[in-house]
Amino acid sequence: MEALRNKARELLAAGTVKVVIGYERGSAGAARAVFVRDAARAGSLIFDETCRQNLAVYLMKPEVRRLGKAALVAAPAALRTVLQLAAENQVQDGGLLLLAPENGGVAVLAELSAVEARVAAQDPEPGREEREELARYEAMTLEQRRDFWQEQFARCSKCYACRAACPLCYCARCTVECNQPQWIPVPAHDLGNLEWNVMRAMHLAGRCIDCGDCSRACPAGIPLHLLNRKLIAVVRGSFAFRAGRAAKSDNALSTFRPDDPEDFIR
Amino acid sequence: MARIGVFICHCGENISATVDVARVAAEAAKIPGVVHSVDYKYMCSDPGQQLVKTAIQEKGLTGVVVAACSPRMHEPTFRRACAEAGLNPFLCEMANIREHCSWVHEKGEATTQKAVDIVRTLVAKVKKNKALQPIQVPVTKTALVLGGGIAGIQAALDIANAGHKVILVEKGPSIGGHMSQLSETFPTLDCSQCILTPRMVEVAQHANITLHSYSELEGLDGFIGNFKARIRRKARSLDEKLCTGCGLCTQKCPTRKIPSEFDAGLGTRPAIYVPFPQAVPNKPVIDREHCTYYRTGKCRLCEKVCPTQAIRFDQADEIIEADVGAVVVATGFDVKHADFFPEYGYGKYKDVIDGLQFERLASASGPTLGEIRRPSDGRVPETVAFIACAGSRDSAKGIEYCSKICCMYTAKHAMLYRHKVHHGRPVVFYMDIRAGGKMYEEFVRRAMEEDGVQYVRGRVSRVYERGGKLVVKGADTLLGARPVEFEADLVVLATAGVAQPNAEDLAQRLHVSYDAHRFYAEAHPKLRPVETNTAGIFLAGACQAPKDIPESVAQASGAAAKVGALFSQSQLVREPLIAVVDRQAPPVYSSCSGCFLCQGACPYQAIEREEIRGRDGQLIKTVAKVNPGLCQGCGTCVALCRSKSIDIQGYSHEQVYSEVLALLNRGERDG
Amino acid sequence: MDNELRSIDHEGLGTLFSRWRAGGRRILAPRRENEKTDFAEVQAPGEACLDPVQTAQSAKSAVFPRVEELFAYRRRDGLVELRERDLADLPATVLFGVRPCDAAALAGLAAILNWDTADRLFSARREKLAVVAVSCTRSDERCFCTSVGGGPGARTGSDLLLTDLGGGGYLVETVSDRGRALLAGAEDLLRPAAGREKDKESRLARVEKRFDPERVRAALQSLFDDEVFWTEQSLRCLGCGACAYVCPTCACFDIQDEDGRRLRCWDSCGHALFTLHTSGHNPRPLQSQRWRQRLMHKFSYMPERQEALGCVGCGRCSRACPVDMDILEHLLAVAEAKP
Amino acid sequence: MAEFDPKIVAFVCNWCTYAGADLTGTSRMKYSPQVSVIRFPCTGRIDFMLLLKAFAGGADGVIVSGCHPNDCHYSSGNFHARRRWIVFRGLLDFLGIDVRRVRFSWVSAAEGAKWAQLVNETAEQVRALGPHRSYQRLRGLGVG
Repeated sequence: MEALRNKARELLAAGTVKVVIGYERGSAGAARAVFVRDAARAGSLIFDETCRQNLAVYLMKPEVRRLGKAALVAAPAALRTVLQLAAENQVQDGGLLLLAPENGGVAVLAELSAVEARVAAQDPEPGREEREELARYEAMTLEQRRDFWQEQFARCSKCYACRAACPLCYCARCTVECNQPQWIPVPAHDLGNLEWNVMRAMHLAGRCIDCGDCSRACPAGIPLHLLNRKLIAVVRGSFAFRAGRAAKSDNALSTFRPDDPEDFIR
Repeated sequence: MARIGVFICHCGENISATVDVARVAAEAAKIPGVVHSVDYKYMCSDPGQQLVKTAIQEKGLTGVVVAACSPRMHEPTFRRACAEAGLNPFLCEMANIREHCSWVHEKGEATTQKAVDIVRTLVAKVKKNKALQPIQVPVTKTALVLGGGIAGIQAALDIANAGHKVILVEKGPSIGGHMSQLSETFPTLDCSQCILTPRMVEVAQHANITLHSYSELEGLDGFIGNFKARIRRKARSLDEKLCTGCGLCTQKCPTRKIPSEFDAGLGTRPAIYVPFPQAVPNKPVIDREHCTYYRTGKCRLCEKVCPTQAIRFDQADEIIEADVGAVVVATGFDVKHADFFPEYGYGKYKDVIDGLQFERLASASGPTLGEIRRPSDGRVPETVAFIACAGSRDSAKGIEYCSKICCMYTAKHAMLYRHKVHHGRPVVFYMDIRAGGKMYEEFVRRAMEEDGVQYVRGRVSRVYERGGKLVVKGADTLLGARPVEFEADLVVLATAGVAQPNAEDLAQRLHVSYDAHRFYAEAHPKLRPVETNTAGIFLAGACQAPKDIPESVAQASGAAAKVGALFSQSQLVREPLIAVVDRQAPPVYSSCSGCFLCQGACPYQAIEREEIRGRDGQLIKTVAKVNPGLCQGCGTCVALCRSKSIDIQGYSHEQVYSEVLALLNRGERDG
Repeated sequence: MDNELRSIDHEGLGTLFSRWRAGGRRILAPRRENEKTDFAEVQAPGEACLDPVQTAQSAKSAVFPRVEELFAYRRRDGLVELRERDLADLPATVLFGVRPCDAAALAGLAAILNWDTADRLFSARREKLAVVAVSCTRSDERCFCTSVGGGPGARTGSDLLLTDLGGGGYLVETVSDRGRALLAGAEDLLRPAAGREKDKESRLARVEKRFDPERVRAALQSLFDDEVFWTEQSLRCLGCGACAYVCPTCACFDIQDEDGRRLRCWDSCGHALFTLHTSGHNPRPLQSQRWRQRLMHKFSYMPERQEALGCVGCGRCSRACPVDMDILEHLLAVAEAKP
Repeated sequence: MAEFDPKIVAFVCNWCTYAGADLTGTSRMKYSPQVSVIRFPCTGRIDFMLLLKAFAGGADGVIVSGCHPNDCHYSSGNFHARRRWIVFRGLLDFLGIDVRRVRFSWVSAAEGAKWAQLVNETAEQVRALGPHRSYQRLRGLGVG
């Protein structure tokens, strides 16, 4: 933690970056984002298991962008996010620094190639609980899954916290905001909620880097990350593609292989 | 408020026999926005079309739905009729109630109901149609031809003779390509040079053709009708204007032992050289890699002997830019050689050569002046083994395809050998004989029957030396795979034809796609064989796949015809059914976030990046932009775009969305 | 009004529930479902879960549903036919187990929805709603009801106010006629509160008063144009609508037409789309401006226009916020700001 | 379950399947009238949202059909579509929506008979599955 604070001080003092986006201790013991612009304030930075938010989400926020070149305290998910954002032309190489805390110290990643190397080294595979969690739902009958999700979506109030918390939901205009035609019904009724959630999952297919912030943000406690995980599995299984691994990469759905599986097409 | 006219056709009885057309018309009249609905026996007849025109004028229709046959049949007819009546043709839609309804269902309520559904669907669509104007793209009437082989030459001449300017770029010092290396050509056995050189000269002298030999394409930007080509003219170390091609320099050059590319390594050439006597242009080039002066800083003999002081040792490469409207890629092929066939002793034994080398041996202008003498000791070979399919059709070698020309030139080689060495014994080892083509089969038969060439069906397993002879081990599969051993003085491998070494690199400069074997990909394997997926770039000759001369020439003329068609107007006019990226007034500018996933999906490289800048020149955002010259309107980008920032004219979000809702009887209720 | 203190034991409460239901009332109470506790219909007190300091969602949907049909219409031979929403089908409801802050929030909602003209649907639902609040014996660091005129045992907005006597049932305060009606014929279940039972205060949670809303109101007015302040305050905010949707007093809505029905749906001033004009112009393009609007509306505009606060200090927004925008912290910042 | 007439929407590309369906007509082959076609330039153009709209609108089944691989008029639109459907099917199934109601097929301009067969099979399948109530019930629910 000290290493992180010192690095932040150093970068700010030297003017290498204008802001360090990191975590501080928030209310009720929670960790939360902080935007340190003054070396003297770097002392408030923390990094521990309570620091779960994917801070990369702030890279897309205009007010934050205006602060100037940033250093981002990056947990593994944030690193993958940055690579995916780069692949989608949302961040430029050298445009920001990544501070990756590692056993007591902190690694400073300036080039995306370095980020790629680190992500490759971490190569986060879904953990056992994660795989079992997904398997549990896959093992249900069709009706059970239908009832489960209908019950879940019935609690959705379309507050769009899932969208706001997702660093890859950066569209200048979201499909739900299109009203000619009105693709997604605005009301938070069962159909509107289903369509919103289907669209959200589809639009993240091949892009989601599995940080889980959608579920953490949902005030109704809907396990949205399951939808993304399911599609991550499909995309990986069918196209051997994983998002957030390379700074220059096509999207799984903007490319194809002539021999993609088509057993379902007759 | 929409004013839609609906016109139901009986198509004689083709529709009215199973569909209650009167009821369809009545139901259609009830659809909000429909102000006119009639049925008629033959809508496509003149009086039928007149009904539409009159209604447009008298009822002031804003949209027309003709419920009749398939749009693939009569959409143009009725769109024309609408245009004649002053209604934008793209405000006319066809409801297919014949092929998709009356012909495929029994007479009855369900069938009539379906017809009504179809009409309602198309009414809903047409309400959302927009008046569209055809797209016009200016065309620069100059063609760029890449490659000066027979395909490039043919394309250049055809285009030039059609009255258009041509820039012909050849990477070597002379045009002529592989054909200029050949001795005789099948199936007529006329001398290759004799039929080729006149064409080469014609190119050199043609008023419409600018030839850049010893040059390569550096880059290509732009799009159909409006390309910008950057061409690197490599330094010949020579002022071509002053050089008279007298040849003194090449005679005096002290460095003479350089293997000649033209003679496929069987002959030699000096460091300053003209690849072959009939070269076009007939101007030497200094091979800086071997030239003594460039290596040691001394010599400059050529400079001293040159009567016109044309030598320029300090000459540098020159990049020239050219505006062109179309590109013909005719960069040809390469033959597999080097150590690709260790089992056949190639590169180990001097007397194992490839087909191209045999061509040089057989050529009157070749290193042996046309006498068949083997490389090792110059003896005339008594026995020659020809091995077909050397590499081709051999997945083990990574080449599954058939190189197509080998069967024919192997027969030719065997024949030429017999004609030159009467007592010689040619044996051809083959897998199958592919002699499809005019006079081809006859030609092969002649080799077997008249010239007594022995054909043995079977793959050769290996070739090794034994007492000055090359032992060819194989099997005769026609004789129950009986092992065959044949002692040859010379072995000729019909090696596979492959793509040029730099094929990918060029493809990327051109933004054209290529197949697994790096041959350039045609836009459609059957229907668009000379086009690439990049509009305005065409293919000719063996850069697309192995081809013989007549095929290459035919494709070259085909490509030339495509170019001619493109150049026949000063404006390229295209249907406006293309994708468009959302643009809005400030402060939004565009709903596009510039993720450019669409760019990856576009099969036509039609999506460009546009930087939107404020008055102060400050970059506001970079967004996608569809190039109307390149977009073919498939709409893949439209379905991919998350923010719905791309839409496609003619099949817009609003159109298809309303269709779905209307079909399911849930269209907007307030008309 | 008669304010005598009585008590009821759990059994009695159960009987009361069945009588209410027998009388055609549906009962909404906090129910626990996978980690979250929210209002849902219950049959018996046992199904209700009063353990958490607060439910995740507020109870406002009882009078102001997430989506509601205002009226229906259809086209018939060129004319539009309207069908008013039938108010008779609105259920009589007992809202059981809300906290005093939520009870007070109903007044805040009314202040907005019935401001100039009474909102037909809201009023009808409110008419048919009886509020049985349960005062707070516990609170957490998010609670600040006492700073905004409420308290753990406050009676405003309740018809009945219960206070947990710790195992031995509840202390019952009858606050309104509607409350009295709820107890009509229930004398057999109630008995006068005796001795220590009367001492309600000692059972209540302690919620310290943190700021003076008037001070906040005044400060906000001078801070309106302080861009730096608002940008600082809202850098962390992601602009989702979670805070507004869990808030018991947020009443912003959007009007949608769907299948010939005019619907009123919850909306949030935190969403960029909320103020987007057709022209593309957005008077509040930045999240900082939208966060400012949230505080201004609750603590400046409402006091000025509706003479009511737009906040009851329930702290739900702070609990629901994915990025820890703790409203109390921000209000203190406002109160202490030196413009 | 009583016989019912399913509503089936077919999303087809203009160049192969639409033409194939035309051929079915010109060859006068008969098939179930419960299917209506919506024409697209290419399967690559078909937005997955449209399939949802079809279901929301009351469709009991959906057909999506275009050119066979390598026959796409635009060379790769159908390949992109194929990937989209692989993902979309995975999601529908995970959400408990019966993917047997969505039939994907390649029908070329020459396969008039295949089109007729595709429509009949799909109609049969959907008839066997019955009306898509579980989905249609969603509409308008949760409205106070």
